[in-house]
Amino acid sequence: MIVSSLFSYVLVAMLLFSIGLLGVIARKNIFVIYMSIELMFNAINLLFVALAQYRHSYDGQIFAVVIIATAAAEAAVFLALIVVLFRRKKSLDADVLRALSQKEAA
Amino acid sequence: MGVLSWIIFLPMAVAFVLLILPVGAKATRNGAFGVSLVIFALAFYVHEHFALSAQMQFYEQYDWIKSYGITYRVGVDGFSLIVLMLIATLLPSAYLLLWHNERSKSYWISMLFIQSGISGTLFSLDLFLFYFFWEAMLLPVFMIIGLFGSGNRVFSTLKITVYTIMGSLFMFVSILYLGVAHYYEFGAWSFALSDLVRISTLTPMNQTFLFAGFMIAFAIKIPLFPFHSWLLETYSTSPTGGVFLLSSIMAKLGVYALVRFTMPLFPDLFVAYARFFIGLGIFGLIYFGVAAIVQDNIKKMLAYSSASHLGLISAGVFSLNLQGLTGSAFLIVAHAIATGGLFLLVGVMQRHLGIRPLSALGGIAKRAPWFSVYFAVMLFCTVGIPGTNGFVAELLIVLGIFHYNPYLGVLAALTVLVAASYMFWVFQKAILVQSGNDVSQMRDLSFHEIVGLFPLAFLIVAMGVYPDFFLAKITPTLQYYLDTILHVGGNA
Amino acid sequence: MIAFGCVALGAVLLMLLSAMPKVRMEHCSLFAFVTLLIGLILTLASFGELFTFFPLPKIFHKMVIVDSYSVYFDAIILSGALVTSLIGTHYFQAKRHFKKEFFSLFLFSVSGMMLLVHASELLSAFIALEIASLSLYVMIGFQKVHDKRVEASFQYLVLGSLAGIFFLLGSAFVYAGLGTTILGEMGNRLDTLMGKDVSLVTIGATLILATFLFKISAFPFQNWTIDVYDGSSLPVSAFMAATFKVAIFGFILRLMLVDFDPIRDTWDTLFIVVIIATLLYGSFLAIIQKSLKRMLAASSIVHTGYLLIAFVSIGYAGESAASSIIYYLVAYFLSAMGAFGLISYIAADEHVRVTYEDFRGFAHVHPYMAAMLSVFMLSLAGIPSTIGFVGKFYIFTGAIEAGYTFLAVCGVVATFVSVYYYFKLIALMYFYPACDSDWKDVPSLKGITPLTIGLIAIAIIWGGIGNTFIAYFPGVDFLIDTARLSYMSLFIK
Amino acid sequence: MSVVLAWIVLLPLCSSVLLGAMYLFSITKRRIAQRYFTFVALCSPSVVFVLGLAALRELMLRADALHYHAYVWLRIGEYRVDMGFLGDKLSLFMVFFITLVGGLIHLYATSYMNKDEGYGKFFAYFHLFTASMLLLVLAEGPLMLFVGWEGVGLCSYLLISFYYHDNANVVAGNKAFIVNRVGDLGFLIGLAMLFFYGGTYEFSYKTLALHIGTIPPEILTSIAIALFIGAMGKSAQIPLYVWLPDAMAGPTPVSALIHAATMVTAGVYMVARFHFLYDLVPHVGIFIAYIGALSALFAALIATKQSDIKKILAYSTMSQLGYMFVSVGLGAYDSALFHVFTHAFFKALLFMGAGAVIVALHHEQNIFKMGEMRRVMPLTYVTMLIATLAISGIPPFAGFFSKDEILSVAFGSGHYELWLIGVVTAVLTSYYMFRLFFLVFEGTHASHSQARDVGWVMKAPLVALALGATFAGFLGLPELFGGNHLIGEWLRVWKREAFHLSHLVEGILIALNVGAALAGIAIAYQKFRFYDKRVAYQPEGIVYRKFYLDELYDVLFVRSIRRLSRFIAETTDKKLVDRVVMGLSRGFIEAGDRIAWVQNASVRLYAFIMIAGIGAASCYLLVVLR
Repeated sequence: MIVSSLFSYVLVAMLLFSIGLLGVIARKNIFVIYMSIELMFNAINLLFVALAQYRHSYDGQIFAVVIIATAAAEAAVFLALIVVLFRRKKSLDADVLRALSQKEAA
Repeated sequence: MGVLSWIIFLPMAVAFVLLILPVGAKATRNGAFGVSLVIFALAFYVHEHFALSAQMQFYEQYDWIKSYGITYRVGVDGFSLIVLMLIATLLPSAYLLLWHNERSKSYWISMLFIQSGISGTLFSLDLFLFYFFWEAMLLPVFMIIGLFGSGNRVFSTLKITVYTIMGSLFMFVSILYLGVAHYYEFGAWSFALSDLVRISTLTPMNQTFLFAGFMIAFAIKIPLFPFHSWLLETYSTSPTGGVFLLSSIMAKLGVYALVRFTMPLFPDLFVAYARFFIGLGIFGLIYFGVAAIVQDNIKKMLAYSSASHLGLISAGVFSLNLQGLTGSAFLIVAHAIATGGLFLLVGVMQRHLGIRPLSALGGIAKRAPWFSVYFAVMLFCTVGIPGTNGFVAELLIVLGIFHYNPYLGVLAALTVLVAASYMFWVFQKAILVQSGNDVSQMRDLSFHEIVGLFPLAFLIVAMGVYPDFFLAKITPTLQYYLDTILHVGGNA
Repeated sequence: MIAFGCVALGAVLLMLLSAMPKVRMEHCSLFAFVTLLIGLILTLASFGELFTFFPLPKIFHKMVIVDSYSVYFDAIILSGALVTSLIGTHYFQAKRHFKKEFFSLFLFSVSGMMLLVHASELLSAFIALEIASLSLYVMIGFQKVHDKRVEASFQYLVLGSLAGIFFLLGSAFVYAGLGTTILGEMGNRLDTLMGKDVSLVTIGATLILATFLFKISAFPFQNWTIDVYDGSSLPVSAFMAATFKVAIFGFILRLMLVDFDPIRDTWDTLFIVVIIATLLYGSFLAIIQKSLKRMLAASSIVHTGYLLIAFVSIGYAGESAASSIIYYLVAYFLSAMGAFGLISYIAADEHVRVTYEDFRGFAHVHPYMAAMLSVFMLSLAGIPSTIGFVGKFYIFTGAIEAGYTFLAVCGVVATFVSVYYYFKLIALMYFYPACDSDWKDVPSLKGITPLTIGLIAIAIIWGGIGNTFIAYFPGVDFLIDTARLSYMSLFIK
Repeated sequence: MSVVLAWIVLLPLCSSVLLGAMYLFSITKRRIAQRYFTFVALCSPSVVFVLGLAALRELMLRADALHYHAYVWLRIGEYRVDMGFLGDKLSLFMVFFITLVGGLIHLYATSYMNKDEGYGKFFAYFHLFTASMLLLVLAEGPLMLFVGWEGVGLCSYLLISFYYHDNANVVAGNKAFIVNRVGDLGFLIGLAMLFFYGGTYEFSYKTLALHIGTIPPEILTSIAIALFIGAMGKSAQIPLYVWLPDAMAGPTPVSALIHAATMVTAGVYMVARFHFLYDLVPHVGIFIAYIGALSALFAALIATKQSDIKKILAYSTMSQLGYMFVSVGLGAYDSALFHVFTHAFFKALLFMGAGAVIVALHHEQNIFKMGEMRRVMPLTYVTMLIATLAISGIPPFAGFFSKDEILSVAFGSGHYELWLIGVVTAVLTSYYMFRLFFLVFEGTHASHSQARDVGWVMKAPLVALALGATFAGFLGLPELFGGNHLIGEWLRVWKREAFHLSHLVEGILIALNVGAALAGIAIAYQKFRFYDKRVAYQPEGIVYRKFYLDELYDVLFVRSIRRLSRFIAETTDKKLVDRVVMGLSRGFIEAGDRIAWVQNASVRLYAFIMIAGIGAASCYLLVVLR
């Protein structure tokens, strides 16, 4: 019973994670990329909590808490950068950021 | 600190001092010349106190990197002695000939560094140390060619650097492998030649690879047949001093290292591949010799010619008998002197006339008798006229290869034709014949240059007339190599 | 650990100080410098002896560890940071747009790196990583005036957090497999599990490994390197290239040697592929670059390849390989630091992109700088009489000792390719007549920065020549012996 | 006492160095008067001549040969080569006539080269040549002989291209040197084989002669042939003769000394020296004899059509050398050397006479532009007549005896075809020699009027040599005339199967020879005695073109090698070897450019690569861990 529930938790977490991955790769919008990263964070949180529950130890939950905290910190930086980028480029398209490509350098 | 360390580090130290002191090019040049004279004195001291035996003498050893058993150990035996004397004699003369050539301070500084590197390479008995000097020697050459060269010098400089470093890096891996093998066999780290030769655990496969690693490095430096393509650009673009060093010292050091390290480390392979390398050497002799015939750029012509002679030298090294080996040692000296002299003379000519193709020269003999006389002497040595040391050397090598295999010997005998076939045309075109070209700016040798070249000419004749005197100190060593290291009878 | 506390405290204090209007930037840099100096002194106090303990077990339980290993890395990191701040001084003064907070961020990331080498728990490692990285993200993007900076920052942020996520995923797997994330205990549990199916742990460990491969920019996680180094300001890229790598290796070595030792063999093939790909990619990209910064970035990928060669040979030649990694880290750190620092010193305000061509005939105008730059290039290329040569010697020896002669040969090939693009710079500097156009604004050799760079150059030569001439002066042997010592401290139970 | 041998070699060497130094000094610093050069130039040869006589006397007194060992030249393991000198009958005989003729030619040259700017240089080279020639004959071992051998080659190069400002001369010099080198190649190989198979540790004729038996016959054959190739080069035999005619570019004394009297006979000397070898391989001897005979005939044929006086003499030299080789090939070394001896006199005389004529006519060499020199220079006329008679083999002049001896040997040996060739050659010889003689000295007067006679310094040697050409033959008077082969007996240090022909046959032979010579003279007389020089001489035909052999050689060797060389330099090296190297590096850089597209700063691409990498790794691991 527990096992199966763990399995379902893991399944959900993995689904979320994969969605996040796809988002990072497939979506052009910077903001969406950011959101999919957050999504992955949360998927891992879910995973940790489920595992903690499964193992009856609190390490996993501590992990989750810490991850939430760090995610928040990252969010700050991320949002700040997004604002800056939007100011400069007037667009949220990730593909317009080409200043560093080899063609530019050459 | 023994005399060898002095020979190694004195030029370096002086170079640093001169580098820091705010002295001009002239002072630096005089300093360099003084140092070279001191080195000659030291070398002569070594030669005088050298006992007639095959053992390493003037041996020094200090720890360097203990954790890997790397030591600073140097020594001299008969073979390195003759090369030492050669270098010690050549450099002062060369400086005298470059006297007015190069008016830059860094030129002479690099010269000093090179001198240190050469001596280090010559004396080192620890492979790590050897590699250290072998590579470090390259940098000042790089500088000289790049800074003072002509034509497309940057390209050729990069080419030779990458090319040679490529070779030596393969050697580096081989060296490391040997060190590790020693560690696994004896449980202690060491890169000393005397220790590495005791390794017995290598499979033939590995040995072949390691041998190849060494051979590539040396083949590029010498250069042997397929690895020569850096030669032409470098020789034609680099300044007199640089090409002098490359042709008459670095290349010879390649052969020297071949004998010093490859022979004791891989005696079986050395014997096994002897036929192949003799063939390669003779092929190079003919190939480069023929290629030299139509060259219109005198430096390229000399480049080909020295490559061809080096082919003969390496063939002699592999002939596995005393005649061949002695001949090679002798030809190392003879050819270093002759080619060095020729390149220096060409440098003088280019100083007066600028860089010209052969077809734009001629009638120099009229304007510059001394020049022509010296040129003729060097040329005769290169061609191997009797009475010059070139003759003795080539005779010995031919005999040696003949003893190895009569048919190869017959091919090697072609050397009497090859050199003559291009050298005399050059002599005719460039020096003798009165062509329409204007060579009015040509001046005869100055006093410096006459004095500087005299020892070379003298040696050429003296070694040709009384070779035994010069061979006395090296034959025991070479005999030792053959009997003890290669286990082939000296007079096979 | 005290050193860490000192640096962290300094960072907080500096954050507060920088809010005050009358504190100027010079003060901030000075403060940062002093803090690092104190930290370094505190570290060196306990340098060179063999010990290990868990500080304040009541509070931290076993999340952090202090042993001679971590202290050794502390020393390297702190001196790296110190050198960075010294080298940076001129740059920061020249470029006005740096705010005071920059330095506190700098200290924060340093403290994060230190924490990383002290971490004895995946969680604390993650926290340390995030501290270091986050402050780096900001430092990179600090100079908003330029597109490149921001884009670099963004790129690094996205990819970095992705890497962080993989780290978390990996630790989740490990947690699932072993039920603990404490270093040491994981190893013990793993030992007990040997023979059973440990694929979960292996994959988790692989994911963690991937994160660190990302941070040290190994294939296939290398793409960001060139762009980010190119985008960020020179001292920052120097800091990343030299110091961060050290910290990362500090942790990953510990992880590999102590905990994932039993399952390390499963990675050998992967590593060989990764190494060869890294070397190739780095060489390919380095040889085509026109901008020096990008070239150095690409070459740093190649150097990662060398380091990984030693890393993979740990399994068979543990001690010498580990110490060779440490030594090479020092060697690379010095050379890269010197190169980046000198270029940052030379490059004036409008030089955002420094190309080879800018250095045409440089030597005839600024001989000393040219000499120093050549020394750094030679050391990076691993030419004898520089420390880079000795480093390569150790790496390749270790590889051959471990039986990876093939990898050593690959490394050699990469090396002589690298000779081309390093020597190209030297050739350009020396072999062309001086074109006096763009070197008007190069500052003369004054102040602390050139002095530091000069010292680095001397240190490089020294490390290459070793203690042959003057005995009893720390040379090659000293570094190696201490590295060995710190390595040993890992295995004190 | 035997140290005198060393001095014989050393003295000319020193004087040559001295002259060279003086010359350099005089052209660079301050000019030295010509008389000082003359002094040195004449002192040294005369002293050497005296020394040679002394050595000869010494040899007469004692039974065994003189032998002087100077020092160990080379010591390789057990092998040792000594710098030593051997004065036996053969070598001292050579020394005698070399120094004699050489001395006279020196004297002649002082006047011939008078006021030449290269006066000192000329004599420096001349003495160097003398030294090497003497070393060649006095050496006690083949190696030292080779040293002298190459030395004379070098000197001949230097002297042929003496007037180096003119390209043709230098080309001739190079040609001479390189063709000689081809011979030397053979010689060197021969030496190497001797060294290798000889099984002896030191390398002198004596020891070699002792060990020669141990060498297997087929090796001996190849050694003999290889050494003879060297002789071909030096002595201008087919096929290595091409250099000799061009060598006439040198000053006339050079042609007289080097290319007539001494150097070219070195080959004969060498074969005689190695008699212990050649006695064992008679079939090689036959081969040599045929080569000699063919060369003799061939050269004589060509000579009949030439117009350049010196070239004619050059070809005649070649054909006389052919005679000598016939005789050495048949094992009659003594008669060969006898001919060498006599030939030295009359050929040197011919050349010097020709030189005198050339000088008198302001360096005109075409015999069809000469004539009536009898009037201008009567003394030269007489001497030349003697020489011409001598070479044509008219008794009682020197050439008659030696040539006759060779022919009788050829007859006696049973190789009648050789003898026949010899006789035919004799006809041709007298024909072309008298053709030359008549055209130059008799006949109608050509365009030149301002011809003037030469000074006594030039004439004195002519007279001396004329005496030699007249009476030298009597040293080898055959039994037929109550003589007793003086030289032959004296030189007969080796076994030789004596061909004892009855006096009747011998008489018939002599009659035939003389008849042949007279026939030649008769033809020449009626064709050229009153030759009308106003119709310009346009020689045609294959003979005049020397059978197109020069052109053939040019195409075969010179051009093909230059083409090969160009091919190597341009194609193999640039397009093959270097292209591989540069291609690799260039390819590497291009690959880098291709790969660089990955580096396009797209976060999503990078992320994708990362994830792909991780995915691949995980899949791999899952496979492994199964």
